[in-house]
Amino acid sequence: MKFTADLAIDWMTKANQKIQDNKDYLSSLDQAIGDGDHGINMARGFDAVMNKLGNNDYEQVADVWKESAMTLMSKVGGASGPLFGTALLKMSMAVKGEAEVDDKTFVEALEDALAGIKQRGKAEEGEKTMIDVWAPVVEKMNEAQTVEAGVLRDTAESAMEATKDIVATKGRAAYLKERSKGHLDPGSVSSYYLFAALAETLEGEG
Amino acid sequence: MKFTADLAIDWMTKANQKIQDNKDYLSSLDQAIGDGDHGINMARGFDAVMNKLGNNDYEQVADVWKESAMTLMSKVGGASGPLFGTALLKMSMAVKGEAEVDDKTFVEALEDALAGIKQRGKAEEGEKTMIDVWAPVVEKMNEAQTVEAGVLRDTAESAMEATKDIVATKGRAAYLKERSKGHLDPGSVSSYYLFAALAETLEGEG
Amino acid sequence: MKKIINDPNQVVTEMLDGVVAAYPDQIKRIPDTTVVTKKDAPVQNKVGIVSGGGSGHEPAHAGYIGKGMLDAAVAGEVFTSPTPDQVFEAIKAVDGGSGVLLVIKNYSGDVMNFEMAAEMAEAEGIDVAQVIVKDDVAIEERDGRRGVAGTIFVHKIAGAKAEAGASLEEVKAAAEKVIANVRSMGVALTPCIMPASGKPGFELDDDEMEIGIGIHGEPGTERKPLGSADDIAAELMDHILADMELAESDDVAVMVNGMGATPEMELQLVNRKVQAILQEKGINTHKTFVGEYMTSLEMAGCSVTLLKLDADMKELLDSPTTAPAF
Amino acid sequence: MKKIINDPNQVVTEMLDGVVAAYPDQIKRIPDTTVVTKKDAPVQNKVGIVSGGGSGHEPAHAGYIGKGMLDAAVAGEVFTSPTPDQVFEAIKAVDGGSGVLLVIKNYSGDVMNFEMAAEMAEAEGIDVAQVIVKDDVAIEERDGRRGVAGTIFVHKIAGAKAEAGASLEEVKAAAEKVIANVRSMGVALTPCIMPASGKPGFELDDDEMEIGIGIHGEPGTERKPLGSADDIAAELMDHILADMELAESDDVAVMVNGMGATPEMELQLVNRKVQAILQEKGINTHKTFVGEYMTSLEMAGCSVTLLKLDADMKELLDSPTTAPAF
Ligand SMILES: Nc1ncnc2c1ncn2[C@@H]1O[C@H](COP(=O)(O)OP(=O)(O)O)[C@@H](O)[C@H]1O
Ligand SMILES: Nc1ncnc2c1ncn2[C@@H]1O[C@H](COP(=O)(O)OP(=O)(O)O)[C@@H](O)[C@H]1O
Ligand SMILES: [Mg+2]
Ligand SMILES: [Mg+2]
Ligand SMILES: [Mg+2]
Ligand SMILES: [Mg+2]
Repeated sequence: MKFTADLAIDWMTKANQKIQDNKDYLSSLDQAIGDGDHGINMARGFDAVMNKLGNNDYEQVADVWKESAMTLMSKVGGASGPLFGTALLKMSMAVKGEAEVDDKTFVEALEDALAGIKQRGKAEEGEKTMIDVWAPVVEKMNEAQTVEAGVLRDTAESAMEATKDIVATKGRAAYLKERSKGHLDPGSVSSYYLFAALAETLEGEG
Repeated sequence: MKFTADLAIDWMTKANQKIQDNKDYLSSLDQAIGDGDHGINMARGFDAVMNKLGNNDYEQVADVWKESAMTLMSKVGGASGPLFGTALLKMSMAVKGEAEVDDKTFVEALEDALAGIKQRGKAEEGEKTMIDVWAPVVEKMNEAQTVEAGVLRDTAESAMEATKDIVATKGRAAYLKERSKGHLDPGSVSSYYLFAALAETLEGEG
Repeated sequence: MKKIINDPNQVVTEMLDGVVAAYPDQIKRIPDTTVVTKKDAPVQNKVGIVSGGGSGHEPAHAGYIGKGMLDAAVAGEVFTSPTPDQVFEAIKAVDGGSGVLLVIKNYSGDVMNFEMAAEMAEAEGIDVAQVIVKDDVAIEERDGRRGVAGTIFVHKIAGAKAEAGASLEEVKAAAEKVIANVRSMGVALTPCIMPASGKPGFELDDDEMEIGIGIHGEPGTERKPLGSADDIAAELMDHILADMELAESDDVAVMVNGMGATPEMELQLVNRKVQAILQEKGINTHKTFVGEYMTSLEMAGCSVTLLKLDADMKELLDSPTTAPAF
Repeated sequence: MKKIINDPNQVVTEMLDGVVAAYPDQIKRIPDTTVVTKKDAPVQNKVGIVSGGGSGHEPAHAGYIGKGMLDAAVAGEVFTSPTPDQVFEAIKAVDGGSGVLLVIKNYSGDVMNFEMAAEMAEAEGIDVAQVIVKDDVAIEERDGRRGVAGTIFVHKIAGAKAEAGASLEEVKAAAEKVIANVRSMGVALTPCIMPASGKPGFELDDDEMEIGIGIHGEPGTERKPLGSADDIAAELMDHILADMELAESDDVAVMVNGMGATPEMELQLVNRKVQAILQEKGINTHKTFVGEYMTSLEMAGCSVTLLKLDADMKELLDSPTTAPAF
């Protein structure tokens, strides 16, 4: 894999598309076990990312991710803003200075992102948060030491679906305790969109 | 006619019955062109009158009317309370000291009541208020110098119905101007009940 | 009817209990009445100020009791003016020898009941003066206008004047000056429901509003599609400004009053436009009040009030009061 | 969705314009931000107090800006916590050299965004402390509890402490003492509707209420038939008192807070019962607040808050503030 700034932009573009297309769906998931704004938040944030990326030139992957991170951080708000922002910021730091990112570095970047989310959210796997998608994805990539589109998408998808069975202990859904069961975690669904978009970007390249 | 304290009580009892039976109807009339409380107000007031009259003995017509007047005045509120209160108070003053009230005195009492209403309400005939029932009734009784049940009821009824065509210039309905047309005046309808109750009392006697 | 109440026929007396329980150091109730007064009433040698009216307009009127504002408030049944005997009790309770001013909102019932109380008081040798607030420009003829949120400014300024030791005549004159210079108009998005009847006072479609609504749900001047905050503010201001003589550099007080169910966020949006209109005309806002001052149970909607101020009125408006709702 | 608004996506910025237009002598906005601060910020050598959160809780938080209370409020989108850059702007704007206290309501988003801002500020050499309000006893586990209306007492008491010249550490300790002693619980009768989505946050039948509701419409602990004012007050008090150690003769402050659409009449009915319960237990109410302090857009319902007071806290609670909403 040779992940370039252009691919990084392509990834964000495809992620934005999915978020915008599923804005109402994401909000409705959040309405069931949260406060109903997740789609609105993500759509506002990614809209701003697109605006930013469209108006500038980027040499390095790190620059694209850093710009995206800062934009999400300052536009999304809520719980998901700092988390997605932190994730991309950690990734940008991991690949700093590299014009083309290889599989190994990409996997390291994902590991850093996951660590960042956990630290910022003071959360672990199994609490019905986006970590429940990020952790299995990172684990799979780490085992293989390669970022493969199909594996990425499948892992993210089944992990996202598995959040349905979890009883929330972090985030707004935790207020519902047992009643949070049976509902997908909104942040996990948007995380899935992010990884599905990455898979498409990689496939387009392959 | 020999109108006694017992008949005065019978009148109030029959009036109360009609008011309670038509409480919702009166409020709905008031809702259309006022604030919707006329039935509630009148029902509360007459309920209190019944309570008062039931717990005391009365020698004179004047005492019954005075007690009723003071009770309405302190329990009805709104526009109708002071007006019905004033009317009965003026009537009680006109018959003070007489154990049995004859037709002539009764008519004088009604005249005083009408004058009291006009003065208190700063209103005249033709403004779509209860005066539009009281005035024709008093006029008819005055012409005949006798209080006759059938005439009383018919005059009050047709006067009450005629308020439908008047454009209000006093009371809450005046805010509606032309739009007040086509609606009965609530206070005129309760005034009609008062006179219809009086007619029944007189008939029961005759 | 979705309300947090107990017995619908006991709401007024229980509400008064609640108010007294909330401010027991400031407000007391005259036993067996619906009258609440200042704890230290009567204040000797100060003109007493009494207001009141039907209930359902909370915090009006009990919330305006305090040093520098009302001495007593008389609560009628919901939307029904209080009876003369109750108003008379209030007058007696607050007369400190310098007489009592009655602040009456211009409704037939209020005027009659307060007038009868004034007659009773005068018969007992108490000096009573009265003023009638008629600030609602939704009604064309000045004398037929309803008293609405502008009443609060009358309370405040007359109350401050009385606190300053003015005579009954002077306090009345101060109140009359406010009445001459205050204009309001309101809009409703949803009706209010009287507890005793359980029925909405009127019906509005999901996309409709009623311009010129009264604070008892009396029909307004126009029913039309719900407009934007800017449009609504502009329309209310049009009517108000058309009825006032305001020149550049004049000073006004502004009140954006919630009718009961409208969130403050929306009131602030209306305020934003109101202030923009004033600024454009070069009119100076001396002070702004945004909140619920004169409500209509759970009606959604708001009213805008402008009061043209001179130096005296500014001072009286700005002087301190302990009234919990001001 | 029946709201008095303009563009649903502009409500926050327009609302802030409205607030600044309402109190231009007291409050200003930092250009190109959603931060409003005291007009005279930063106050040299005074600890700055910053609070904020999602919008839709008006008058929280901008209405609590004033001498003796907040120095700045940061407004997020409706029900969405503000972003770190905005909070950072607020911190910079109010730091007068003695450091800044962040008052955070306990939601993942608020905590994360404020923490990141604190890190940014510390990197620039500004002393920052933070407290997390968790007063909602509808959540069993203390650390998972939401921050609701009790937050206002934290603002007031920390603000008064800062005004008195206390150090950042002392101000933080005062805030922590409030947090340790304050408990709230709410009920909803109708949902609220986010302007951007136009959809109600939840559904309730015509005869249902939701006990333990959150201020963003988060589901509560129990959904059941609408009870009387007395029943509702008693139920909320049961939960609150079960979680506090209150003995006879203890002093409390009481807040009966409207969620947005509930008329003050109903709040006073709830207050009546709350005070009756306290009186029965021999607990002394030092001060009562009835009104809209921490709302949820146009949700109908209310919350009850008790704060156990000691002598210090009483003095700080009673000290004056110029904040328009307190
Ligand atoms: N402490 C946490 N750690 C990790 N993820 C979290 C945490 N709290 C919330 N989340 C994620 O954030 C999502 C909610 O985001 P969003 O609705 O935008 O924010 P908010 O909950 O503030 O309204 C949840 O679905 C969950 O995936
Ligand atoms: N100025 C007036 N003079 C005579 N009658 C009046 C006047 N104003 C109102 N009324 C009568 O009072 C009735 C309304 O009474 P009610 O609904 O009990 O009081 P309110 O209008 O204060 O709610 C009207 O239908 C009308 O007949
Ligand atoms: Mg959310
Ligand atoms: Mg009426
Ligand atoms: Mg009435
Ligand atoms: Mg949110």
